[in-house]
Amino acid sequence: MIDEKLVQLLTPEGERISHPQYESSLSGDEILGFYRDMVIVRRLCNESTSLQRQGQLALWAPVQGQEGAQIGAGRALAPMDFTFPSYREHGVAWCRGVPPEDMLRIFRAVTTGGWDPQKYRHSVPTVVLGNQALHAVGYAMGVQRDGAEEAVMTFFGDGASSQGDVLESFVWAASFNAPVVFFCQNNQWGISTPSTLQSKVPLYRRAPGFGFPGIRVDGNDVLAVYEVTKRALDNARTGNGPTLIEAYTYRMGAHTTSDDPTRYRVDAEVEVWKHRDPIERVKALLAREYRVKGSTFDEVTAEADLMALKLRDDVLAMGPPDPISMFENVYADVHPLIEEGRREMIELGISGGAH
Amino acid sequence: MIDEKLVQLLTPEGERISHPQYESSLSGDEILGFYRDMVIVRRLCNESTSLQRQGQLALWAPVQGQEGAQIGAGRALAPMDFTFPSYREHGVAWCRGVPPEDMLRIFRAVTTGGWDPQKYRHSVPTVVLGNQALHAVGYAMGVQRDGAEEAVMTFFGDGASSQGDVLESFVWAASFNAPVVFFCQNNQWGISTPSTLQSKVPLYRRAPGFGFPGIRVDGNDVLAVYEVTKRALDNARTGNGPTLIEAYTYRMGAHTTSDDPTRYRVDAEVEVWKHRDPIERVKALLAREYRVKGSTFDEVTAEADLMALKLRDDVLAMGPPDPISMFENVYADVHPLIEEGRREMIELGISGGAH
Amino acid sequence: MATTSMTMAKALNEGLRRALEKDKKVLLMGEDIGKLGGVFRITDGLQKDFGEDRVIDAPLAESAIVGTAVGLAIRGYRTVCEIQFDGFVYPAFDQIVSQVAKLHKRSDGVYTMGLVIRLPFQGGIGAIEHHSESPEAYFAQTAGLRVVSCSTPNDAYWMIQQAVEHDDPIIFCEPKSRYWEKGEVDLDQPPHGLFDSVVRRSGSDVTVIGYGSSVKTILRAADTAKSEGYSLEVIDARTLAPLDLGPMIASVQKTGRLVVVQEAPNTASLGSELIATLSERCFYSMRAPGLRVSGYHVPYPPSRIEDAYRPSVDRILDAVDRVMGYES
Amino acid sequence: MATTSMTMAKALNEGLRRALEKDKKVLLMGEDIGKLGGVFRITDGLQKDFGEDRVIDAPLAESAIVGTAVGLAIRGYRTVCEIQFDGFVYPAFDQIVSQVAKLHKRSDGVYTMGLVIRLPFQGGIGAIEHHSESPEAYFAQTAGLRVVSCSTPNDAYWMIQQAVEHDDPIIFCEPKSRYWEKGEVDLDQPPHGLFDSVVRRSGSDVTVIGYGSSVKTILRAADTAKSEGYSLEVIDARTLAPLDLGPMIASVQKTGRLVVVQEAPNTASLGSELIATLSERCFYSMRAPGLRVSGYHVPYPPSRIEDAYRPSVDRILDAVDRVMGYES
Ligand SMILES: Cc1ncc(C[n+]2csc(CCOP(=O)(O)OP(=O)(O)O)c2C)c(N)n1
Ligand SMILES: Cc1ncc(C[n+]2csc(CCOP(=O)(O)OP(=O)(O)O)c2C)c(N)n1
Ligand SMILES: [Mg+2]
Ligand SMILES: [Mg+2]
Repeated sequence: MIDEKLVQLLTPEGERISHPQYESSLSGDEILGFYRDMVIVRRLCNESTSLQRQGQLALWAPVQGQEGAQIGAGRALAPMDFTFPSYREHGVAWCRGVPPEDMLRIFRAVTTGGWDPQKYRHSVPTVVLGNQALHAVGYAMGVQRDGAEEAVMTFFGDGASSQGDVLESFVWAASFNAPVVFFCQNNQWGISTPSTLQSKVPLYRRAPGFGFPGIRVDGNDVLAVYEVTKRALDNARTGNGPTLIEAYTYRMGAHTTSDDPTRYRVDAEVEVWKHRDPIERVKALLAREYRVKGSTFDEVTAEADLMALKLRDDVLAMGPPDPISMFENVYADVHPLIEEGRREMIELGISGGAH
Repeated sequence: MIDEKLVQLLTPEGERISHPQYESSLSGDEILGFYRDMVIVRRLCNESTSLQRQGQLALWAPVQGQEGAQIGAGRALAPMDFTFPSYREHGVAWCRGVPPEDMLRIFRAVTTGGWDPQKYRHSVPTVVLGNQALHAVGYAMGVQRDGAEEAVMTFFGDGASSQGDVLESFVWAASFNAPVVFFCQNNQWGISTPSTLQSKVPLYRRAPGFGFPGIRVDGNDVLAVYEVTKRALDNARTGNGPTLIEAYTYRMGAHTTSDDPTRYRVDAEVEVWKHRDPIERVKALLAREYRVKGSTFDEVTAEADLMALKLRDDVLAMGPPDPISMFENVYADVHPLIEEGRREMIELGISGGAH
Repeated sequence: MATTSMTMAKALNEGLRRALEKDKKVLLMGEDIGKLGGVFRITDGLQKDFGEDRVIDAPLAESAIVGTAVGLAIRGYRTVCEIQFDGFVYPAFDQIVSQVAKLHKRSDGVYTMGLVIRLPFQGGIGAIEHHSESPEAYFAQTAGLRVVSCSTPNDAYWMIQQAVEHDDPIIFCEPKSRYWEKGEVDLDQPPHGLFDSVVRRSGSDVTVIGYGSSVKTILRAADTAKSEGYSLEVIDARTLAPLDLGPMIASVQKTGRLVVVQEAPNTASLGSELIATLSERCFYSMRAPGLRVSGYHVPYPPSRIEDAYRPSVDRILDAVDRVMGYES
Repeated sequence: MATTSMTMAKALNEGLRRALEKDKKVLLMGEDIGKLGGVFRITDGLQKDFGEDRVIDAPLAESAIVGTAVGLAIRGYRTVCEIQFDGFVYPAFDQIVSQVAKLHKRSDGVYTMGLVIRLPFQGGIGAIEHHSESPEAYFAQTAGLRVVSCSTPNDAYWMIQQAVEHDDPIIFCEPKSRYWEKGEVDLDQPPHGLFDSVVRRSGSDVTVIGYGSSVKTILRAADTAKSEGYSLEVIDARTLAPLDLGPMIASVQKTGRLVVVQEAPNTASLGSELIATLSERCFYSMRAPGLRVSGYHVPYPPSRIEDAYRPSVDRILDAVDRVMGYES
């Protein structure tokens, strides 16, 4: 199942292994930082799942199991890089500085976006599978025209990899040698569809046929993901073109809180992947190699709990927007149908029209 | 420019060369048959070009230079195979038995189709780039469900290879192991767009990334095209899945009669390719190896001329259809708006309503 | 008449089951429709009973779902494509408009495009973006297609079967917010033809036309209107393309007043079409202009405020008041 | 007022040249727009003068043309996408409807989707299938987009510049059959705002509204009508979304009669929209129902018979006769 070409720097047991092309450049403090990120993101995910169960969110898309892939990729980014996520990149959003409560706005169904994409240099969520891959290539073409040393990264899943838009984005990235990194999280599933239906061969192998390199990395090994992504981003920034990274990982939870994975996959599979947990292996490494103490881990947990408490408060405080806000920012300029709608809504007494 | 992996069995000078995987299985008579096909198709093309210049056709899409690719592919088909062309596959249509005058109906602008696709097992022209590749895969999925030993082949160009539909068709063909052959004529140009903009690496290399073999053949070598296609079709029929064939060839004429290639390519390039003419090299082979006489070649030319004469007559006889025919076959069942339109047209005296 | 009570979701499931039983050439194809039974469970159990070759789990690409269904149609199969949500039909738009709608014509009638594209449409389920759209007018506009919408379990059960049997391509719009509502289903015979509009309630003052999820809202409005002294005639359009104008013309000639209800925004909508056409056909009867109660001209809003976007009983009654307010 | 005579094709070319000169962030992108200058030569010479980085030859994939233009917009560029022919816009439909139309909203106004999608539309040039379509209503329906159409070289020259400068995404419909007709272009100042409808000819009996290629046909019909004693007021809609209702309402209130001309089929079209809306706004003035003169409900026919499909002077006059025939 696992390709021998998988880049791995840390075994599931938390032991370092060497790789001919990549070695970890991270200090103990940095690794501890990644550990902290992953713990917080998992906590965020768990809190959101319970918020959803309690009726406080309309939906939640769990990221559990993919923290290694997302933190490794997210931390490899430079501040000026720009990222185009799909809907499950909570870990990447965290690295970009998006406040957790902003990530949850869309799931509380009070907005279709949630954060200022220019401020965090992290685009708004894209729900239509694959659309964002073309935006990333276009943005990267803009970076080229500006002569800037910036990279662009876009995220999509194994399922989305079948969409025409993703495949066309490969053609374009190659044609224009765009400074873009395609980060595909192969979490084995697209809702109930196994990734083996999307491709009989590992997904990273698609890239060479389009004229740029593809690489498969153990997505549950944050050290490896970090190094692989960093190099790919460097290549992009220095005019060496696009890379496709396939982060081989696993969606440990349901597709979303509306999903029922028991219908299509067996518990045993999930069990196997529990042993490959991205957080545990880093913890083992930190404990053994860097002598990080239990109390330090406890502090991280406490910090995550605090974040969760605040998140809960923030979410509960998010009331529904005034309905009249639906007319805002549809157009940049005045538009008669917007005015008409606004007027009607006020006349009907649905909104006071404060907006 | 030419990949070393290009399958070739006949040099541009008409000399046989050997290839580790493929050898020609054709008799002299069969080769003469291919020669005849190519001469007739070129004659058809020239006649159509002059018909267009004389205002008798609205448009013509020349096939000159691609006869080797199309006859090689077309003759490799078994009668029960089914083909999905784009708009330039006059040579394939010829092999499928489509009467030349039927090929010209669309160009005389009297229909959007032209022939009975079930009768010739050759689908109607597809103008929207790449759409037909998915039809081919779907049809092939039907063949699988019928348990039939038939293959499906679809044709598209180097330009169309960038379209999402073509790329999605690769995903699907691999997923379902569909009995389909993708025949890409890389004629170097998509109108004014060089094929190098569509891909920095040879197009056939896309296939392995999707999980099936790709192969590049000298598209101007009808012997090689025949063998390569035959094997790919055999693989499809026997459950061995799809193949992408890239026939490396050249569009010697304009994109269509509306095009002006002097704006974007130099004469010298066309000159180079004249030396690789698919017809000349077979003629040389026939003359030298099979001692085919000048009189035989003359007979073929005479036959082609005759065909052209008949074609001209047929085209000139094609009057515009009764306008009311636009209401036919829009729906299989009765439809009030069709009835309404028909009524209006008769009332306006635009049609007698004979249809 | 033996009827059984079931939800619309179940009725569609049973209808598809019967279609699969009746004709071996019928296939289902879509994302997650196998083991999962589709995200709405419309195909629940069908892959188990009819096999993976007939109930096909598709890779995630809508253009390919429709494009391969076209190829299957050419081979003689009848494929029911499930598009997971309305907002995900657009990647397939090219295949639908350029191929599905035109191949019967292009092949001079040789190809039969007997395929069905099932679209769970309209909002009202508290979903995130792209899951609540009303794209029906895009398809109604397109010559070569037919568009229908069911509003009751009985219609759902029969219309899906009628659609599968029909030789033209059909966009089958399912009001997802009504999937879980129960109704009586007559398993013996269809209540109406596939292309019939139906008067759901007779009245004399105003003709109110809707389809899909709006029908129930209109019926509730009619109840309230009654208590306010207005009698509404409620028509379920059912077939959006072609429109079944007969019952509508008869109704507007009687009432002289017309309101159309839809979740789609106004511009160039089914509502525009109905008003333009009925204003022409019933010119001398119209005592007030035809009015539309529609979604607003904005992207479908976040679902916490979707109720303010979707036509409500109040907004329908407001329109009724307005048409009643015209002097005649 | 210094005016120069030029074709619409040349006017668009000059307009784009000025847009490129004025703002370094303006880019052009499309298939064959470089050395070839586009199949209609609208971009002739522009790549030579502004370089391959600003006038970008695209690989052949429309979804990618629009999708990358979105990314470029996010980066602060203004891309004018050329879609080679109307019938090839559908592969980009998803990006247009789901992204171009919605990203300004989704980003809470942070992203500006200032891009233009140029569509050579309508028929009349004797082309093969997919080269003569009228898809404007698909876009007019879609909240978040704007749709305009030019009918004269002067409008073409100015409207393309106004569209490029505008911050909302604009579908720019060019009547390809008029590309080669000449007209006076005022190089100094625009005749109208981008979102203004214009009365091209005043009259008193019937208001006839059209856009793109139809405007000239309507003007010809007005000439003939005059000789038959009818006075037509001709309005060039110019902006299809939003509609500029002011001049239309004023006109219909004056004439009491309305005919809309379009090459698109009737169903849920701009014509339906205009009739539904103007019937409402001008209810008491309407002396006859609004009528549409449209393409038929069939795929665009082979061009040898396209004249029977497209609205002709005769068909317009027939509609005029019909609205004049109503008792009032
Ligand atoms: C075009 C489109 N089709 C269908 C969907 C519905 N859908 C949402 S998520 C999903 C599965 C995606 O799988 P994958 O790309 O592997 O991402 P993952 O959810 O595993 O992160 C599907 C089918 C969609 N969002 N967009
Ligand atoms: C979707 C789509 N976009 C654009 C066009 C216009 N067009 C027609 S042919 C062509 C070039 C195609 O090149 P290629 O695929 O290499 O085929 P060739 O013409 O060389 O045979 C283009 C851009 C089209 N037909 N369909
Ligand atoms: Mg996945
Ligand atoms: Mg080509």
